[in-house]
Amino acid sequence: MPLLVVRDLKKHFPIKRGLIQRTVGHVRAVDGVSLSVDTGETFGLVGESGCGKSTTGRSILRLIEPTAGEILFEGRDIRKMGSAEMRRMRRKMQIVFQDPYASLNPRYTVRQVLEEPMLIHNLFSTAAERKKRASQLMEIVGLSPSRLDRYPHEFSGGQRQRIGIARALAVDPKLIIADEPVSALDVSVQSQVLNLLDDLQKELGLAYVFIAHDLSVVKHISDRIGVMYLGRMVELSPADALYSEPLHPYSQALLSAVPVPDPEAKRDRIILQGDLPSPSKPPTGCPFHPRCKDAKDICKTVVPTWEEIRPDHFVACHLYS
Amino acid sequence: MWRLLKAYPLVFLGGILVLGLIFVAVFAPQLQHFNPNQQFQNGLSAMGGPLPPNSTFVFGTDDLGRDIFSRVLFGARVSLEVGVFSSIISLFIGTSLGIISGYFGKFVDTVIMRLTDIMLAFPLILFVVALVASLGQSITNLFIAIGVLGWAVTARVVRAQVLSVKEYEYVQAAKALGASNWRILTKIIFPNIIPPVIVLTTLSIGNNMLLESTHSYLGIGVAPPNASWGNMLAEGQQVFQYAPWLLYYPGLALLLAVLGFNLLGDGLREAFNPRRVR
Amino acid sequence: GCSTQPSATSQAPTTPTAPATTGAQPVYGGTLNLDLAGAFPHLDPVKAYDTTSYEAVLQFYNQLVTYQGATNKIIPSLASRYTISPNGKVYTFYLANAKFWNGHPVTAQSFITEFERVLNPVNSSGGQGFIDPIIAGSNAYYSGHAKTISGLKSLNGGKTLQITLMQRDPVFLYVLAMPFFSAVDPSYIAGHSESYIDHNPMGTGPFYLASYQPNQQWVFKKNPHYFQKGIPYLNEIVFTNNSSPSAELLHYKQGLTGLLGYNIGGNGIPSQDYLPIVMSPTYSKQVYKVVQVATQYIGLNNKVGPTANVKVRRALEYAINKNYLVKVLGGRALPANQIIPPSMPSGYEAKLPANATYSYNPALAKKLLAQAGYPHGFTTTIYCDNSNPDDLRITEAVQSMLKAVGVTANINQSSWGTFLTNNETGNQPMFNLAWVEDFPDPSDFLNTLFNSNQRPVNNSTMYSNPAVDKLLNTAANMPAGTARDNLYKQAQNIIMSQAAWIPYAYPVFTAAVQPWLKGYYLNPNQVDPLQYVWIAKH
Amino acid sequence: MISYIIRRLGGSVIVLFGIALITFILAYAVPSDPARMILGQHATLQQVDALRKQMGLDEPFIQQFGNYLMNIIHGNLGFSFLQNLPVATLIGQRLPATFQLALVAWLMELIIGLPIGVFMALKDRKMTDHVFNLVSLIGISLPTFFVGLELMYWVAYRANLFPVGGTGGLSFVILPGLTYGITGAAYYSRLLKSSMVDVLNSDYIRTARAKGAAPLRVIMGHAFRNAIIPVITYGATDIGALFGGIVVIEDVFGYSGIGQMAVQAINNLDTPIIMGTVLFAAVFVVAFNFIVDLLYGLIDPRITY
Amino acid sequence: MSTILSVEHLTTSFGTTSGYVPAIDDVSFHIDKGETLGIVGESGCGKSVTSLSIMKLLTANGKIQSGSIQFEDRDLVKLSEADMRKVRGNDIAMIFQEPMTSLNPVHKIGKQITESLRIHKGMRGPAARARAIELLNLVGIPRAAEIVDEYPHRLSGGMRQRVMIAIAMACDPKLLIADEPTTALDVTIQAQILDLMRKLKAERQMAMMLITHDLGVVAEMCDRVVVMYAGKVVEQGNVRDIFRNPTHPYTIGLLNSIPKLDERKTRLDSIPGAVPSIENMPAGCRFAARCEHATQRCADADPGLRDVSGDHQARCVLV
Ligand SMILES: Nc1ncnc2c1ncn2[C@@H]1O[C@H](COP(=O)(O)OP(=O)(O)OP(=O)(O)O)[C@@H](O)[C@H]1O
Ligand SMILES: Nc1ncnc2c1ncn2[C@@H]1O[C@H](COP(=O)(O)OP(=O)(O)OP(=O)(O)O)[C@@H](O)[C@H]1O
Ligand SMILES: [Mg+2]
Ligand SMILES: [Mg+2]
Repeated sequence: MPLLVVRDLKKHFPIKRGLIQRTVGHVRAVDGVSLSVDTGETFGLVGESGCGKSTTGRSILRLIEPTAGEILFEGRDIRKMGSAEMRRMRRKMQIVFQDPYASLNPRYTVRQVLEEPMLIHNLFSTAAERKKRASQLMEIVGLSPSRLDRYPHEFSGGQRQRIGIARALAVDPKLIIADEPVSALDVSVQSQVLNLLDDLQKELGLAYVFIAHDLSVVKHISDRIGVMYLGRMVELSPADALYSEPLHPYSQALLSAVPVPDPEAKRDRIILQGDLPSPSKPPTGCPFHPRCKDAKDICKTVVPTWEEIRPDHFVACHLYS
Repeated sequence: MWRLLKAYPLVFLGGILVLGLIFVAVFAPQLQHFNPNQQFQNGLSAMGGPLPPNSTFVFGTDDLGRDIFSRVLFGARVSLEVGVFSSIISLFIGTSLGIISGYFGKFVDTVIMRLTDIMLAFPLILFVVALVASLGQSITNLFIAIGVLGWAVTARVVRAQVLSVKEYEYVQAAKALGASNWRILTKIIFPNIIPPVIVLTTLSIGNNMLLESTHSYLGIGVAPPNASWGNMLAEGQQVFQYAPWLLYYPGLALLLAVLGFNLLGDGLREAFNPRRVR
Repeated sequence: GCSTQPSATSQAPTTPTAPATTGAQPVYGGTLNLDLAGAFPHLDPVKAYDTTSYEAVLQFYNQLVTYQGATNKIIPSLASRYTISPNGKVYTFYLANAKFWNGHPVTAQSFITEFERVLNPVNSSGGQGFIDPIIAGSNAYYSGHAKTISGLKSLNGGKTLQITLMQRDPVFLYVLAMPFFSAVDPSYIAGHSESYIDHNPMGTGPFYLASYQPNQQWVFKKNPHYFQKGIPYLNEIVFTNNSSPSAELLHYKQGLTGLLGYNIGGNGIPSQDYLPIVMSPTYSKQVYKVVQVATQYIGLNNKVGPTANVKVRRALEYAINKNYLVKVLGGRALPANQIIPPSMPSGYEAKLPANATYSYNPALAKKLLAQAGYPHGFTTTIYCDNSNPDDLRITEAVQSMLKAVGVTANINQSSWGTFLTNNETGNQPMFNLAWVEDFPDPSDFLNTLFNSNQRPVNNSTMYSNPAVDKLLNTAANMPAGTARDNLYKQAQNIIMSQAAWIPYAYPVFTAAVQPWLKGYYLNPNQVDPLQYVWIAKH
Repeated sequence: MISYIIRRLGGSVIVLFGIALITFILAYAVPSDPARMILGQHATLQQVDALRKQMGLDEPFIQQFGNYLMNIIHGNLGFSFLQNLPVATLIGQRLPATFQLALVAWLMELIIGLPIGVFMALKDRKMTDHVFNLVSLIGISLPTFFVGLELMYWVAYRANLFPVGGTGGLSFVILPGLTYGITGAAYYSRLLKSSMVDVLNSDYIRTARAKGAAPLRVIMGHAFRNAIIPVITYGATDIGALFGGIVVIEDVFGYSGIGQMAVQAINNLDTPIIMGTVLFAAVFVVAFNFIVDLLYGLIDPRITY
Repeated sequence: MSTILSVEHLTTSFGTTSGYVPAIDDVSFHIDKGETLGIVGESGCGKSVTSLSIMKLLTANGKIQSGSIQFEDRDLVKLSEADMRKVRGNDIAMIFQEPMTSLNPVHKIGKQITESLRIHKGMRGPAARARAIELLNLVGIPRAAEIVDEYPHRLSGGMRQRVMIAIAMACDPKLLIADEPTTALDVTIQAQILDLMRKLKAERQMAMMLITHDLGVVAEMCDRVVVMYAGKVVEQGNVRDIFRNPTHPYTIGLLNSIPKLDERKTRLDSIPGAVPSIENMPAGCRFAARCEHATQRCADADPGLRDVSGDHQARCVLV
């Protein structure tokens, strides 16, 4: 049984106007996303800015209340949990954020940051135990415990990101949702963090939902990858399969757009026309059809179904049905 | 801290002025030359006019023959009291409403924000006058009136701050860790609204001291015979053309005190400004 | 006499007697600019009952009789002469040949209409109480039982007005000199609404309202057909709204305005401007003064609280230093020792009996308080209003004197309206107030303020003494003269011995008049005589 | 746009209703008898009672408030006790004068405040900045009536540059306006300074400079319009304060506007006028905020309705 | 090929609480006509400071302390502010990293595009407008005639970056400095923009200085590369040489730490540690603390730029 199963997740943000805050429309930030993550597996989620990656991640944690769908964690639907139960459940699912500057409270020392989750969940009864655990966490993420009493601003971006990871680890989670954890970091530091995540997974058997817009990073770290476009999942496949044989035209364009750090590499780039449409008024039919070079008439009217074209390789595209 | 002082020497000045004010207010009985409310027969000229500064009455006397020096000392108490207490009242109301409005949002937010609209649309002076007129004139009523009416700005600032803090990723992180609403409010949101609220309060203390003087000028300030700088100024303005000392001493005192709070508030604003101090 | 000369810096104000004619020939023409504090509240004589309104109404309207110059003497005005029947009940007025500005003649009906308006409840006229129930049939008209006032008759084709009273009334001529009882044009009244009339006067007076910008400027122009030949001298008077005492003073100093008179403070020179004027060698020479027919006093509640005890009241009389209060007023008052002011033609006691005489003696006051059962004093409240900055200063001074004898008095200052509302409950323990005459007769003080039938509205100290009531009721209908005066003196002596009030000052009207403005005088009962002033060439 | 206006109007009606209710409660609580006030010290109790009945003062609170609201809806703000005219008429009479003064006062704030703000922004963190800062704080810290009296004495009387006080043409509003300007300008200059500093550090200013634009062009053409936006927000709320400030200034200078009338009404507790002016001022503020909101759209194209 | 810009020994410092600290130290490089020079390096290494120094657009607390910037026949360092204004936007144009904030929100697109034409060419009115539309077409904006009258907030990030390019192109500059022009954009949009820039450069024979931290972009766009580390140039040379034969350990580390699409590696190479802050720079080689080959020699003295081959240099003792 997979650790996490998400079925047909939807999150529509109401657009409110006026005196009585009447709802005049919806931003369909996530519009029917399904995925599953096994224990110890990394699931990568890619897509362009605004396509609903973060919303998906936060909805899974119920940091924002999903509009519809099922979220089964260890077989139980967390959307049906009461607040106390949910609070207990949070120990098992954690999140790491993109912005290493905004994700740590500037008023807390690193020690306070790391001990907060222990206090919330009453993990240890004595201060000494908490202290010990905090030092241990620092070592796990490769920082010196001697710097526990410093403030976040005294650390570099990569180090802050490590602290964020340590905080997530403090409650011994089974699943970590990493929302663009390396996007704000320089390449040399980025590789440090990626390696750390890799090591932790091996040691602790963690499962990741790894969100990023950088395909090469996602591919590097993930076992399976989901490609999102405008609130929907358009393709889902094992990492290598996606690279060697992308099915959806959007995935193809995305892959071809990645700059290759080799001056002599051969490039036959698919340059997409136009921009990402607004999720408050998505195109009819296949959301990608206005930018798709292979669009047919049916794409304009009928939403393509989600189908398993190859084993373990799903796609939502009329070209394959 | 030292860097701040170097960059903002005026904060220093503000701090000194405020400390001076507090000193005078606390030690007024020790510093006084005379009972501030006593009317001296020899405090009036033969014509019945106030006396200019002289060796007995170092700041002169007012039009009832009272010692202005002693009255200025005690006026510090009253002015400070009005400034501080009314600010505390509006601080309390404004912060509570601002937090409720910002954190819980929705319907409560709409109602509270409408209410602040109403308060902000009122010409404050007229409103305080009407309130004091109906409650009766007393120093308590005055600072209640000023305080009860002055919360709207605080509420707005606090609400805006709560709204922005609420969106910080570290708040999301705390939520993801399972922190309760209460914990988030007290441990994260509240510490974050303290700096702007301190700044606002400091500024509003000065402002309320000024308001008190304006209300005294309009005849609904601190009840006689107790001196406040405001009512001394108000009395002084009647005769300023021939007895300017009635205006200048309390006027200068008020100016320095309000300036002190403004400088301090300003300095604190800079000190708390995350853009400046990193 | 010389008494209308500006009184220099002398402390004792002089009582002027006759208009100044000081030799020089009046000059015609010119514009007089005056500052006006606020607006004229009313221009309709039925509604005007304050000095600012009087300032205008007396220029626009005339009455049957008026005061002569600076005196208390009544002389004919729109009535060229009058007779009074021997029983003192029937007054016959022979009207002068006068016209309203619109050319309509003044007739007996002009007055009958006005009396009816005063008595009409719709107008809420302050004049009602002065003729109801005095004129025969007045109450029937007021209460709607009669369509006409039986005591008023137009005789001789409207050239004669006959007024019949219910009883002899020695003060009735004074009443008729009040602006309430001016001649109005009946057809004009019939043709316009009350509020229109209140802002668009139609009278017989020396000046008419040529134009006004609401709240800003009122231009009075000379009435060339004024029934009294030879006046007015001025072509034009321009009143400009300026409520800032400081600005008023500076305007006067700049020579922009002709005088600081009634229209500004209601009391003459605004109190905050008075000292700057008298302390200046130049301007102090331009000050006119007259003792008002008025008394300022601290009212003591005779019914409730510690002051219900006559011993306490008598004790408090000794606690007040009236000379100091006069000093606080900058000398714009005389220290008072009794209810009737010395400026009253009759009723003032040169020497009060010993038990009605009090001098400043705080030690004695303390002793008496101890005897009365308050060795440590008591706590009470003094009420005062905010219409004049002096009120608060005086009250503060009284507060500090009371403190000196152990009585703690909190001040409750409020607006005039609130003060009156509190006052008429008869529950104020102490209050600072003044009574200003309606006309110069002791009945206007003693009967109005101490008769037990006037409780609690006018008699707000709740004073009640059957012996005094008897004296006052008897005197009310007696012919004027020594016998009547003596009854009032007796009544006052009893009241003072029981210390119902602490009278502390007789206020002095002051005016500052530019040296180039001639013909000015002060009448204690009236306002600036603008029809008599002229601008000397300078 | 239209729907925005309708929504705003709806909100304004709620605000005004709230204000009407609060003022009415206050006026109701004032311990003063209007009938006695109209009739004066010498009137009899009988007369007073008759008038109370006539004025409907013996009716229950809700009924009185209902009457009051109905009257307001019909444009009737009540009848002044002391001036014997409808409050609406009185306000109307004084409106032009007050409007003139308010306008000049506001312009004075801007004329003094904005250039100083720009100057301070350019000299950020220098010595001159401290000096200006101190001076502007002194401006903020002075009571309006104090400044007014001093200006009146020194500038009008001693130097004889302006009329001392009273009402009239433009020359009468300069000094009262200046008084307000001196005490209020600092808020504008400080606000403009800080928003200007932010704007000057922004990317698009760097873009403008990269095009070779001269400093004046950068400041006036690019920075000012962006920096002025928060200033305008303040300007809108300042109108409420402006009205309050004008109350005092009119009194100091004996200027016959609505503020002076309000002060006199306060001293006499002429409640219909107090309520009327409060309500009027509120309408004014609400309307002004409304205009400012629309103005935003002109200045800041990012705002749509 | 003739050199259009030649930066020699440029040192730029910023006033901080601990005095003036150099953000770039003794930087030298040159750009030839029609060539694209890439500048790469981690955040904070001084890429933007270098470009702003060339434009002389440093903030008030920054100043050029020494060195020269020879542009054609002029030394920009010695140029007066007024003369410098004639260069900016005219001879040298610049586009910035943040397309969302680099356009003035209150002015219409057209006005912003034509501003440099007004300033430098005195062009205004319909002529300027026509030129603005022409420029918008040039940068591939559809409906150009409508877009000129739009405000920036109505445009997407990619569109805005195109507008920024149009602004830069307005006066046909001889040198275009692009400071991370695509960092804030999505990959598909980045591909569009890079494509456009390559096309424009080819059409106009314009020299370009492309700042980026993305080695992929460098590989695709540049002729020559300057690698910066902590305010110093650590390696420079022909793009092929740099990628085929990286010499400085930093460059090598950088290249190895990027995950690559076409290879499946379980573990990335990474450079340990972090960049030193400009306030306390080590005396010797600034990379020594993170370098696996570092010896005492490295910590003692800066090795200086050494020739690897032809025009390939590296600042390392290993050379
Ligand atoms: N609280 C919210 N209210 C309304 N709309 C929202 C809210 N949060 C997100 N959205 C909208 O939902 C859509 C998806 O947002 P989301 O943050 O999930 O995208 P993303 O894929 O994470 O993008 P990025 O790469 O920029 O982080 C966007 O159009 C966004 O504007
Ligand atoms: N105005 C300034 N005041 C002080 N220091 C500055 C200033 N601007 C830049 N610096 C410092 O100069 C150094 C180089 O900054 P620069 O902006 O050139 O980096 P960069 O290579 O462009 O980095 P990024 O990739 O983040 O844009 C940094 O350490 C930075 O802190
Ligand atoms: Mg996101
Ligand atoms: Mg940069």
